[in-house]
Amino acid sequence: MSGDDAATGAEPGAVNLNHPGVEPAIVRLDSVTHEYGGAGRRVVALQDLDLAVGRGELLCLLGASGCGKSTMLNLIAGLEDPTRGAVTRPESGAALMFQDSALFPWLDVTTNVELALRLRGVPRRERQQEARRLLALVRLEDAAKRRVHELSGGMRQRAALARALAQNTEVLLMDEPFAALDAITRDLLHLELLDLWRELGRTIVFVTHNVREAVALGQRVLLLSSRPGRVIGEWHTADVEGHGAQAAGIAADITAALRRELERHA
Amino acid sequence: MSGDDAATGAEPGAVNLNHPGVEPAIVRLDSVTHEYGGAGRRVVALQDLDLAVGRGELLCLLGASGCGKSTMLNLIAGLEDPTRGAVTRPESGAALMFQDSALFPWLDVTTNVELALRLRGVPRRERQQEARRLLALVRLEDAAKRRVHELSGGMRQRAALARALAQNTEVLLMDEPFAALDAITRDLLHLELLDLWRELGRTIVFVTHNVREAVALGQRVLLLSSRPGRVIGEWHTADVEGHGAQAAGIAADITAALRRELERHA
Amino acid sequence: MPETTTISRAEDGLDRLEQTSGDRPRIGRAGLRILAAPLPAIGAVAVMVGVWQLVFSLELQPPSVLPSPAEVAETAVDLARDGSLVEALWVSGSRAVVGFALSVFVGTLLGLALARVRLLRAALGPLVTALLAMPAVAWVPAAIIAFGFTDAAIYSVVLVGAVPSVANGLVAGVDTIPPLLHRAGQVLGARGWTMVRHVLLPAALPGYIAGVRQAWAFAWRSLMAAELIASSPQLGVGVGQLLQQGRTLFDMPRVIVAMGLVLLIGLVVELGVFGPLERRVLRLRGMALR
Amino acid sequence: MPETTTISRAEDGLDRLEQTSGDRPRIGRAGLRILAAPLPAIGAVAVMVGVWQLVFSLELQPPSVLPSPAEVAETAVDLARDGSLVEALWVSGSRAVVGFALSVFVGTLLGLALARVRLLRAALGPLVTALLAMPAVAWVPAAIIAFGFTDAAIYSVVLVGAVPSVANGLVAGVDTIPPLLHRAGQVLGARGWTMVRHVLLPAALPGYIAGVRQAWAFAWRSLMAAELIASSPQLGVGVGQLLQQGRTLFDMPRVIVAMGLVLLIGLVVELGVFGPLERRVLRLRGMALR
Amino acid sequence: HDDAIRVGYFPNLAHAGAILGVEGGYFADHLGDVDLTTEVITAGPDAVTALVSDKVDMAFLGPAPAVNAYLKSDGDVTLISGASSGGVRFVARPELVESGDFSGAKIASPALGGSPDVALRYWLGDEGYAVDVPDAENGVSVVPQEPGQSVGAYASGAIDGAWMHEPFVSLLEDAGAEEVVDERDLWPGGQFATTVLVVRTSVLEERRDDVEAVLAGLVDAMDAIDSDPSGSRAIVASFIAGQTGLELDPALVGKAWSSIDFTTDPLEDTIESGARRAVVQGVLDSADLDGFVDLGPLTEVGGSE
Ligand SMILES: Nc1ncnc2c1ncn2[C@@H]1O[C@H](COP(=O)(O)OP(=O)(O)OP(=O)(O)O)[C@@H](O)[C@H]1O
Ligand SMILES: Nc1ncnc2c1ncn2[C@@H]1O[C@H](COP(=O)(O)OP(=O)(O)OP(=O)(O)O)[C@@H](O)[C@H]1O
Ligand SMILES: [Mg+2]
Ligand SMILES: [Mg+2]
Repeated sequence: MSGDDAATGAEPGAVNLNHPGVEPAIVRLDSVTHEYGGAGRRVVALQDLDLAVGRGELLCLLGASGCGKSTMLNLIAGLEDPTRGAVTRPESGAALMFQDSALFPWLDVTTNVELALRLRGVPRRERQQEARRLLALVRLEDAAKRRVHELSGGMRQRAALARALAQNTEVLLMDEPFAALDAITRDLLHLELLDLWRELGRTIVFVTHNVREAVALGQRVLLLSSRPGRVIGEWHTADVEGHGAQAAGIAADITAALRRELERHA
Repeated sequence: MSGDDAATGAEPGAVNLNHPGVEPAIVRLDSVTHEYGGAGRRVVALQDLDLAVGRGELLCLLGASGCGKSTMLNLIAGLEDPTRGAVTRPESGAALMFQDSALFPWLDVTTNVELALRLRGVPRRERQQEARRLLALVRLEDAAKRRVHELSGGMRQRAALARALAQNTEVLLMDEPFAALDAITRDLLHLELLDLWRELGRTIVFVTHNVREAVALGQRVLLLSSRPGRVIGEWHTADVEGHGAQAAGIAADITAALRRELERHA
Repeated sequence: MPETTTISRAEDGLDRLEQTSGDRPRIGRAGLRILAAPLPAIGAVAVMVGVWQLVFSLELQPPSVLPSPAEVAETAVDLARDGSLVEALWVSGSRAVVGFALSVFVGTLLGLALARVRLLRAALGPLVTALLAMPAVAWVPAAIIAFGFTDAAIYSVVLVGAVPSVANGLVAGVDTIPPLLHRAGQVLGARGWTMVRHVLLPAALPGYIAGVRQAWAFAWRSLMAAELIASSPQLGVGVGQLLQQGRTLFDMPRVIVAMGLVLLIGLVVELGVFGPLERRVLRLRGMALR
Repeated sequence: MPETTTISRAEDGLDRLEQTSGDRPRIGRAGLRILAAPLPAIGAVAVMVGVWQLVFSLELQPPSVLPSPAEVAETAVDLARDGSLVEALWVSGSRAVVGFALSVFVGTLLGLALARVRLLRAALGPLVTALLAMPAVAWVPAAIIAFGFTDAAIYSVVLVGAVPSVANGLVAGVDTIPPLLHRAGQVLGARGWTMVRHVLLPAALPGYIAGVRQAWAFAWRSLMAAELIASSPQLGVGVGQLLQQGRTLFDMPRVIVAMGLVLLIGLVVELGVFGPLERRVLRLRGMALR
Repeated sequence: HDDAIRVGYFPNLAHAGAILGVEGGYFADHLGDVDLTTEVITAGPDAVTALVSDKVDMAFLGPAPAVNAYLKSDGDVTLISGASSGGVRFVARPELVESGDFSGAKIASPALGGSPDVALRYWLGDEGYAVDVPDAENGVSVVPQEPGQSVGAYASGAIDGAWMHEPFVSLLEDAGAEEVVDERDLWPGGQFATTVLVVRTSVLEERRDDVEAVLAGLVDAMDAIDSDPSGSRAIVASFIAGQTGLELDPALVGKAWSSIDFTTDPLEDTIESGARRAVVQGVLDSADLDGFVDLGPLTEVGGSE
């Protein structure tokens, strides 16, 4: 495992449970293998992957394009069952913000969010107000009545974020949620997300390609390898917040590990 | 215009034609206004926008989410006609890489690329080889026979890039082409893109949210305001390549301008 | 040389109304648009009548075989005067609406069951499609045996003709839902009926409308056959009988009037219901804007 | 407590075959799957025959009105022995295939024209939908007048019954194409026919197949009516005549045999053509994997 | 004249003369060099359509469609011969036959405005029933429908009787119905037209020889039926079987056959009185049949009269 030297923790997968400050695992993958496609064209997306996410943890996932990050979130959300191995899912389900916004095109922005509230069981009267609050949070008040096809790419992503937040589940899975946003809006939403995490104690798994974002946001950063997808590096970044230089160092570390991983395949 | 002080050039819009090293405009927008929607719910996406893109230029566009960048590319590509004003389009059309990959789901990766070659008039025998070359360029050889729904988000984006490159038009419009890619792959593709630009002398309009990417890639960077969308800042970055500190300075400038612009709306 | 396009929407004339109204509804002009919608269709009918008059004038066929538009119009006026036209429209129209509504209800339930239950789909799906091809007259003996000469017999023939079509349309609509939307529903906690109500039905709507439109045709065709079960005063004289009488009495003007009624009802339903419904659904989703 | 799911695909029994085969074709088992496909449908038919036998045994109706499955089977065997069963299948089957193929060709051209030319759509679109509802018998006089007692008369009735359905299906398919794909085609330089060939037709395929499936039913139903135009040894006795003869003499076993033939052909076409075609198209696009 | 002569007829017992004329070669014998083209038609309206739109030259059909063709085409067709008579009866449930009271009953006829329908309504009116006034004390409903359907409708109780031609009345009797009236008994001389031969008037004028040849063949066919009833019956039954794939029960064929008279006598008085009744019942606009019948050619070839 070429990335291991960059990792600061012990063996990947089981670590976090011994890590102080992290509560018992709410999500577990035990030697999970996931394959797509049939005999002729099988793709092994994940292989013998172990992972435990502690209750209340903010975990960032990094990895080359196509390494299996979205597959992992799908498994946790219960959208796929693993080919082999066991997945422990949070009882109350998990909110998943898809990589493609996956908004419902027959609803407008507000009703998309309201539907999530409704399916969660929020009474009709409160829905409207809560939807308005969430849309304000993602800076979409002005587009509240627009249909999905009338939104720009970034607006769509923010609407999807509002919808995911509306679900209010214990676990929030986010698949490159800020990829289509400008730097400033992204910073604003980082702060909102951290507020949410701190105040409501949610567990968040955050997939991103932005190494600096991962280091800045996450308590822990995992690096996945591709073909087969497994954890090849782990960094604990909870304590580096605010320490610019240290954060930059870890980011450089991670980038180097990622480069090695990609070169292995070149 | 609060962003103007950050611009290094003269009045936005007409500037580049006087700029040494940039050939006469191949794309022009003359006081273009573009509105979406009807009476009740009109959205002014662009207003009185002037823009000229020189032949052979690599222009980067930055702007807050929803400010009208994609709309601008659509206008240049001829997918929309402006509500008011005139658009001068390149005679041979423009290749557009959409923000959503927009691959054809009934074709696999290779045939998606081959279709672009075919519609360009490349003879059958050469298509296969050329498609293979392009897929190697974007590091997708392994997924050549996969269908669109079997690709990860980043793979889809790279396939779309290969297809756009297959068009081989004089002008290449790219809408956040690398947003779903990891840092290393992105760097690799930056280099490929620059090679292409230098060797084949293509004109490229590149939309991104990554300020550093814009500064590193572009000869010129434009910042758009939102509501109404118009050019509020312009930076000439052709000469800063390789000068890390200077580039960082410009990036900070741009970020500050973008922040001011967003604060104006808050 | 680069080409320059200058377009000003302010210059749009009325003739561009259709083209731009797709995604740009204009207040005040909406009413005008509704009134204008049937105009092209009416024009097409007018052209057809013109051709018919021309063929008539060429005397390729004796007038008893191919009557003139004027003669047919006269017959229509006669039938209108003695009330049989209105009766036929009312009798068949009300039956069609009731039978179709029932079919949509039953067919939707059946379609949902087929779309959701894999075993049911494997067992009954092919049968339902095969039933689609069963001519309505084949059900007539069974309908009479079961219900005698009653409206129930007629409705049963209409149902068995239209239900498979509705069900098939819904299944096709559900099958072509982008899986991502289904997954989004799952993640939001939609299960069973909430999934159907909030995700599957709305997502399948465009395909469903296409199916329901064809189902209307199946219902109407089956009704025309069912009305021939018997012509009795209790059952009333519908368009189907008008057509049949015309055929029996070799009364070509009457046959053409009956065909005209079928077309008329079809046009009204299309221009008044399915067309606007479909346009609305598609426009709200940003489709069919070309 | 979090719930734990442990699933091992290695344990999948044959009973999970259907469920997983959607997106995971397995070499070697593919043949098995094709053979197994009609089993649930056959099971459903068997259940229906069982219910029928039960109703018969209850003697709710005299045997002349509701014959037993055994009696119908006997009639079928008799008809098979004297060759009329095979003849009916062949005569109607070949006519249906030819008429349907013609309808698909003409209907596709018409549908493309309607989908692409806005004025044509406005003028003829509603008419085409209205025509869909015209019962096949209404065209019989016109067909005789134009073609006499010939195959041409029969085919013309079939065409006029099925063409609007194909056209409508294609228009619905084109209407629901995501605009982004159309734009992608535009950017790639697809214009006119290349746009149709490389973008619109493939993109509209799922909706088109749904339309064509219904069109087959329309074609078949129209054929059943058209076959009554004339019977002659030259033209052969088709399923439509078989059904009509059964009805004429109230020979219920014969009626039921004819209905069985219609169902049989429908099942074969669905299980052999439309079903696999649709599954293939949807699977390759990653749809309908639920 | 080297154009073929086109003749249309139905595959049923009442058309035995036409069937035998074709199958026994009688038409062809008399036509000599002129070819014979036959069209086997299954529905009366189609026969009229074909005749009037010049898709056949001559057709055997019932008197009501024949009159219709004449009236609607302004005399484009001419009746030149009869082909059969009788074979129409009224059968009903035994209880009704016994009580002789049909109030409230539902009686089937083969088609609205067809000869049996007209005869049924006339008879009911004559007997003092209120036709199609089901709520009246003495109301009777007439429900025109396809003949075959009435057998099932009777068996399942949807109708109480039917006024129809063979073989349907025999089938109804098999299902338990009893005869009320044989229509022959209602007509003077015990005969009334059930099948006639009509020709396009222009063909009669331009190709009189060919028309006469067909008529001569028909006369021969009628003679053959007279002289060899069982042989003719077999030929007709096997033709129907070959044409429709329908093997008729021989007993049924025998019973039906014996209730039909095969004659070239068109019985024009019965046609005219049927038309007059139809006018009274509002089915026809006019009963003006002047010039409809031309028995000249039939007389020429020595047909009955
Ligand atoms: N439905 C599918 N059928 C077949 N292969 C699939 C399917 N979905 C994903 N894959 C493959 O599985 C691998 C992992 O995909 P996944 O979407 O999890 O990657 P990812 O890490 O999210 O990548 P990205 O950063 O590009 O989004 C890829 O090789 C992809 O091609
Ligand atoms: N079809 C449409 N109908 C109505 N409004 C639209 C439509 N397309 C875009 N808009 C609106 O136009 C504005 C500009 O959209 P555009 O997609 O050009 O933004 P963008 O700069 O590309 O944003 P992003 O960075 O989020 O992709 C937005 O306010 C958007 O909501
Ligand atoms: Mg992904
Ligand atoms: Mg955009």
